[in-house]
Amino acid sequence: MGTVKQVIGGLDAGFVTTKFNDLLAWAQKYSLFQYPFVTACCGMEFMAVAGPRYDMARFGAEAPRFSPRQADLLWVVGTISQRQAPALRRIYEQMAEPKWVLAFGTCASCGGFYDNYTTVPGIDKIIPVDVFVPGCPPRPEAVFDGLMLLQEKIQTGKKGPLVVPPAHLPKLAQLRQKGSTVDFGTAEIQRLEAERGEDVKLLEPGDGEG
Amino acid sequence: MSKKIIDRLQKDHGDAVEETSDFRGDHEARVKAKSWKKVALWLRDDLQMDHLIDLTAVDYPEREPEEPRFEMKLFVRSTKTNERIRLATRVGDGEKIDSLVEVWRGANWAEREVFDMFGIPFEGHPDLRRILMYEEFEGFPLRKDYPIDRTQPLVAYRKVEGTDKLPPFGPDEGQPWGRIDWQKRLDGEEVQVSPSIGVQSGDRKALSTGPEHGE
Amino acid sequence: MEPHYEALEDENTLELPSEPMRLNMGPSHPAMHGTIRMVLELDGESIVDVDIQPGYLHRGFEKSCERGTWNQVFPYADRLNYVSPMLNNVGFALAVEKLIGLEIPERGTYYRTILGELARISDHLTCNGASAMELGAFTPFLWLIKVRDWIWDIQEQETGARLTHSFGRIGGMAAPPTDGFKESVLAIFDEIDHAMMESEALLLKNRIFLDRTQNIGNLSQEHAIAMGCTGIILRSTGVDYDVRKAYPYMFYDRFDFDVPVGHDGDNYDRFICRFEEIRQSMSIIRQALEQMPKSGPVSCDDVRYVYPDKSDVYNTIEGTIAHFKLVMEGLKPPPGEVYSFTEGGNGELGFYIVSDGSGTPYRVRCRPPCWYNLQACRDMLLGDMIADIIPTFGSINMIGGECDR
Amino acid sequence: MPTFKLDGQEIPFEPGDTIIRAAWRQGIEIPHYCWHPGLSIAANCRMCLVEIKSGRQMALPILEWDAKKKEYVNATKPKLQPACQIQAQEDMEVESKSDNALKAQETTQEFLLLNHPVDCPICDQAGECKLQDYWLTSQKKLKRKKTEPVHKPKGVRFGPTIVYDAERCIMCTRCIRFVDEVANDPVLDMRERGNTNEIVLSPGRELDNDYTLMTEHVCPVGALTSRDFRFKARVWFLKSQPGVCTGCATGCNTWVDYDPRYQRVYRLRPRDNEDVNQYWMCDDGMLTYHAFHEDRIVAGRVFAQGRVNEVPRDQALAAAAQVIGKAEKGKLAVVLSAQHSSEDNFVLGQLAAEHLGADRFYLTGKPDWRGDEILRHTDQNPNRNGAKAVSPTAPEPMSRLVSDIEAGEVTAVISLGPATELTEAELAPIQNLASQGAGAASHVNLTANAGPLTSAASVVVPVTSVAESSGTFVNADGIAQQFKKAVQAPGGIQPAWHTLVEIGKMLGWEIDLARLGDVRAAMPKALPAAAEEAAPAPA
Repeated sequence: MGTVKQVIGGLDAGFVTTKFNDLLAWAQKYSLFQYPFVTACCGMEFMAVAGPRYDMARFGAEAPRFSPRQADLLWVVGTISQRQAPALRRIYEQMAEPKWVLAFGTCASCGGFYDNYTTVPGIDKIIPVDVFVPGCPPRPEAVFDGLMLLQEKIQTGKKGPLVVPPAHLPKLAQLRQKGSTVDFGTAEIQRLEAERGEDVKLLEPGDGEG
Repeated sequence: MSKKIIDRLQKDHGDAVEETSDFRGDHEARVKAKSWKKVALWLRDDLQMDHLIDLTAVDYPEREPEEPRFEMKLFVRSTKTNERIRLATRVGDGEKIDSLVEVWRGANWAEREVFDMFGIPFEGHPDLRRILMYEEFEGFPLRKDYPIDRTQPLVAYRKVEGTDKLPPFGPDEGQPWGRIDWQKRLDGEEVQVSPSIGVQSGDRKALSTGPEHGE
Repeated sequence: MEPHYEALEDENTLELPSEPMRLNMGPSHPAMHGTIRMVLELDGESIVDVDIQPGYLHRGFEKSCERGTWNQVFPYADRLNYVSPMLNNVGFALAVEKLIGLEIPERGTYYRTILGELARISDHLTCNGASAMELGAFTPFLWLIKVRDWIWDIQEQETGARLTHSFGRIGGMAAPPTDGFKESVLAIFDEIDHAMMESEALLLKNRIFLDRTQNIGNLSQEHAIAMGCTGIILRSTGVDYDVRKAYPYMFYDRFDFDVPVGHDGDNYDRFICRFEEIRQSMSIIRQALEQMPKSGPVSCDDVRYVYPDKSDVYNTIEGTIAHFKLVMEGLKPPPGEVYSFTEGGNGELGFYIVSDGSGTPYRVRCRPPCWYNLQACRDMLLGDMIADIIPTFGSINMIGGECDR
Repeated sequence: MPTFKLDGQEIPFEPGDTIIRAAWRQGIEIPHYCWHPGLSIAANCRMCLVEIKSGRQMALPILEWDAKKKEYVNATKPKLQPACQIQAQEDMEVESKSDNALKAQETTQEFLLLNHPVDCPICDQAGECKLQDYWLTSQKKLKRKKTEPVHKPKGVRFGPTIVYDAERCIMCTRCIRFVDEVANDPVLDMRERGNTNEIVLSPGRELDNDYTLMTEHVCPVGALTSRDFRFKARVWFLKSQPGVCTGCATGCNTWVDYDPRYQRVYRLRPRDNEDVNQYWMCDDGMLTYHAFHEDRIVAGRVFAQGRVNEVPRDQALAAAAQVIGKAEKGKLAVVLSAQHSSEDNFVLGQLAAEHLGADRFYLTGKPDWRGDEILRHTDQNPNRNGAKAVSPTAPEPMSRLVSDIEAGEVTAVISLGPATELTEAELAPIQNLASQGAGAASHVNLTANAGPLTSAASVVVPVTSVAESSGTFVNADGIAQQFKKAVQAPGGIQPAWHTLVEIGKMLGWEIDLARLGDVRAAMPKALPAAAEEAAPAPA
């Protein structure tokens, strides 16, 4: 719960003090009411995300609201064509503050490989985006990464869009990555570099070359 | 697809048939554009070709001006005899062709799509509107000379920093030997499309020529 | 097509004659699956006329195909009917193989059949689950999605992707079956049966469900045929047209299976036909698993069209050249045009391809079953109530990617 | 014209033509490695073997495996003959696609690849390599040989420009024949035989003449690679535009190969033109593309307070306009350039004559260099004739300009291009003129590259290089040839003629030259450019 200022009488006594904004953010991030703007293939994965196995309810984001006025999280799930763009724009404008946008899948993020006359190259050309979830379609795990990034963003009030980092990327590379969303601190980086250093073997002159 | 139908067509409408072919067992008959609807009706009534499968077109811009540019394709089958046939005809740019909606109601959307994508107008179609693209869209996307990456946004794009494409993306996205630039090809400027097709100059092939930037 | 005023002429309607009202559903409506717009002409609650406007998910499939090489079409084909991607994969591969005249090994064909039927099952599960959910029955949706996820697990184990596999290749498949393939497939069949039985138990005795599906969204046989409907929509009206039976491709003539047909072409028939087809697909898969050779290649060995082994590519110059030519220029089918059609998730999925002999397709036309099925939706809706749009549209199983391409 | 039949198709030929040449004239390619239209016939690659049906049939006795008898039996097969060596005769019937011919091609191709290294990924020829093309058309099979290939020297330095890889070499001897017959410098030969033979240099010599890069160009495989191009770019990402070499007055036709993604030119290749350069170019010519990107002037320069300041293009334009506006009537010298296209020179001459009443025209260009009787012309400038043709009055030499300046008859100069014949010392007067600052009297120079004239200017305006604009050159023989724009100029730089129009507009002149077409239309009809289109020349 945000930054706990002071605990009076121990947690068993059951009340803590904190900043109001933190409390509000904490409440908001666990009760996201979503508007699923489902257009294309990613919708199938979206079903899986909402389905029993992956169960989005765990994140307090399961309740769909099909009226933009009641929703505060806009899932843009799938390709947005030039013809669809006005509708998306309209719906975004109808949502009430505070509102967040999650670009679900590559098409929503950048247009994907539909680089042609009819597809919008990424919804951030139309509306501001808070979290990009790459993948064609993204695995449910990636979607939850994105959801947690969003919650982190809501809590910390981070600025600017966040991107779910690829799973296979080595941790070191992730940390080094510009605009990395997780900060393990320099100590961690040094530790990993040390690890990396060990298994790198220097070629003796003459090695490998016949 | 069946040979019998081609033979009957030759017999009953020999004057209308321009050319028949059977490539890989697909029997096709190309008829004159003016007898397009007549043959279609005959197919439906005399041959019980009641099941409309598909109707589409192909663009051959290089045929002009000697030959009409577009080739319409009609796929029909009979629920009684299970026979199939592919009917074709050639339409020039801007020429009208009879609509088949009265023959098979299913042709309605198919013809709207052909009109939308190729700009072939249909005579006697109940409501000939764009169906896949929006009304504001100019040009016909599936024509060869419509550049694939020419967008016509309805909503003005936001200004986002650093989202424009950088090399190796951009004009050719690293497509080997580049994309076919139909506009240049039609202007007769393009020397070669890819090493596989095109003129042989001297000893080594020319690579495909690039876009002329303005001037 | 003249509007339908039957509701007004009816004597017994107690409603006062009222001004027809225009109502706009979609393009972003929970029941319109996000990509369809319906402009309704309403009289009270009954539908007088409806203008269905597709095209909100037009992604330029056909134009994009004219850009890359033949093998680069597969990812696009995957995303046509994204509920059963493997069927599109196989369909396109068969089309190009017909153009070239390629024969692929038996094992590959069986492999294609099994993966394709699995995709068909997941397609029907999704459709029925979703349409049940849209009628308020959320539980069947959860059950069916659960088993669909198990099917996806098998697809992932085989192809590496849950949904969009891009696993087909011209002249075969990307990889042979994994070791535990047969066992893992057979393992989930009982689960699927179980889930379907439970869902049926919940729905088929449920007054609400029956009232909202039986005799709702009727489609007459003549209309269905004239509209070019195929697949479930056509079969639900009593026409037994299934490409797998009518024009057997691959090895479908070696399997013993039935084609379920409906009686009066309403939502209920479509729902039942889907469940029955799932059972038929499972029996096909059982037979195919038995007949499938235990070993052998899944791709043919013509190096002009099929990628050579990596060991050849790395160790012999011929392999390297073959790989280079296939990747950089793409395989080059002979010039010509063919139309090849298979039974997709929603009906006859046809690919009409034109080749000019180069490494790039000259034209790839996909004959989308949804396109024609959705066209018939108007006939189903006229005269019904506005609330009937939800089950009717759901039972058509319109897939935007395939319909609008 | 007599004709013969090739695969059932009538092929016209001139008496003395070989089969392959007659077919090549018709754009029909019979597979070949060693034959080259510009070289003598070696007939040693055996790829172009064809079956000649007419005339006396020759048959070879062979042993054929009989599957039934399980033994070899005597049989005969027709004797195939090399299409590059057999002269076409009236009513000859040639089969290049008969079973026997195809079989022969397949076998030949398999033998050529027998010891070939797995180099495509690191080979610069990949993408335009005959071995790759003919594998697909003729062989279409994977390797049967399982043993280790023969290894031969790789990366042998043949000279300052060429590196030789013996393992990739198929011994077509094109390079040997080229240096012998065209370059007249027979330094290459081959030694050993069979799968160990390779190309070698004559003892104590190295491949260092004016046409070394051509050996790389005629090499049908990746055996010879040019040190200038190797490892720089992949050919399947390059595109070509027809160009004209700027190296000398011969005006060899070129392909300008550039990468559209980076808008950079990577090499020039000769473009066939029987009238000008047949199939060849000289090294210096092929390397002229470096000037498109190296020591370029991309920003303006203004000489003020005794030093040169870099300024944006528009400011440079303004400064130039100011100078030209201030120039005294009759004391303005207009220096045309033999390095620039006729269009640029024409517009400069026209505007100066019309709006400034200039009557002093001079012509500058690079000094003469060492020519030869193959291609290299002693005049280093591609467009001297063109510049002369479009100049309002016959242009004077630069030496005259110097004396005029010293005599005080010229107080302002507007010049085109960086090059001049004048030496450092002779340039001094112009230098002084410039150093008086962008004031009363001065020197405006429009140029794409840095050069002597540029350093002697008080205002330098950047213009496009040849690769970044279309134009016309008239070569020494008076043949006008057009070249096409290949790459986009950096920073909105415009061609010289367009820049001049902009300056003129700043001075409030009425000019109706908006596009290149207008300029060409306005150019004197006497100039063949208006009529003739250079690209691409029929082989």
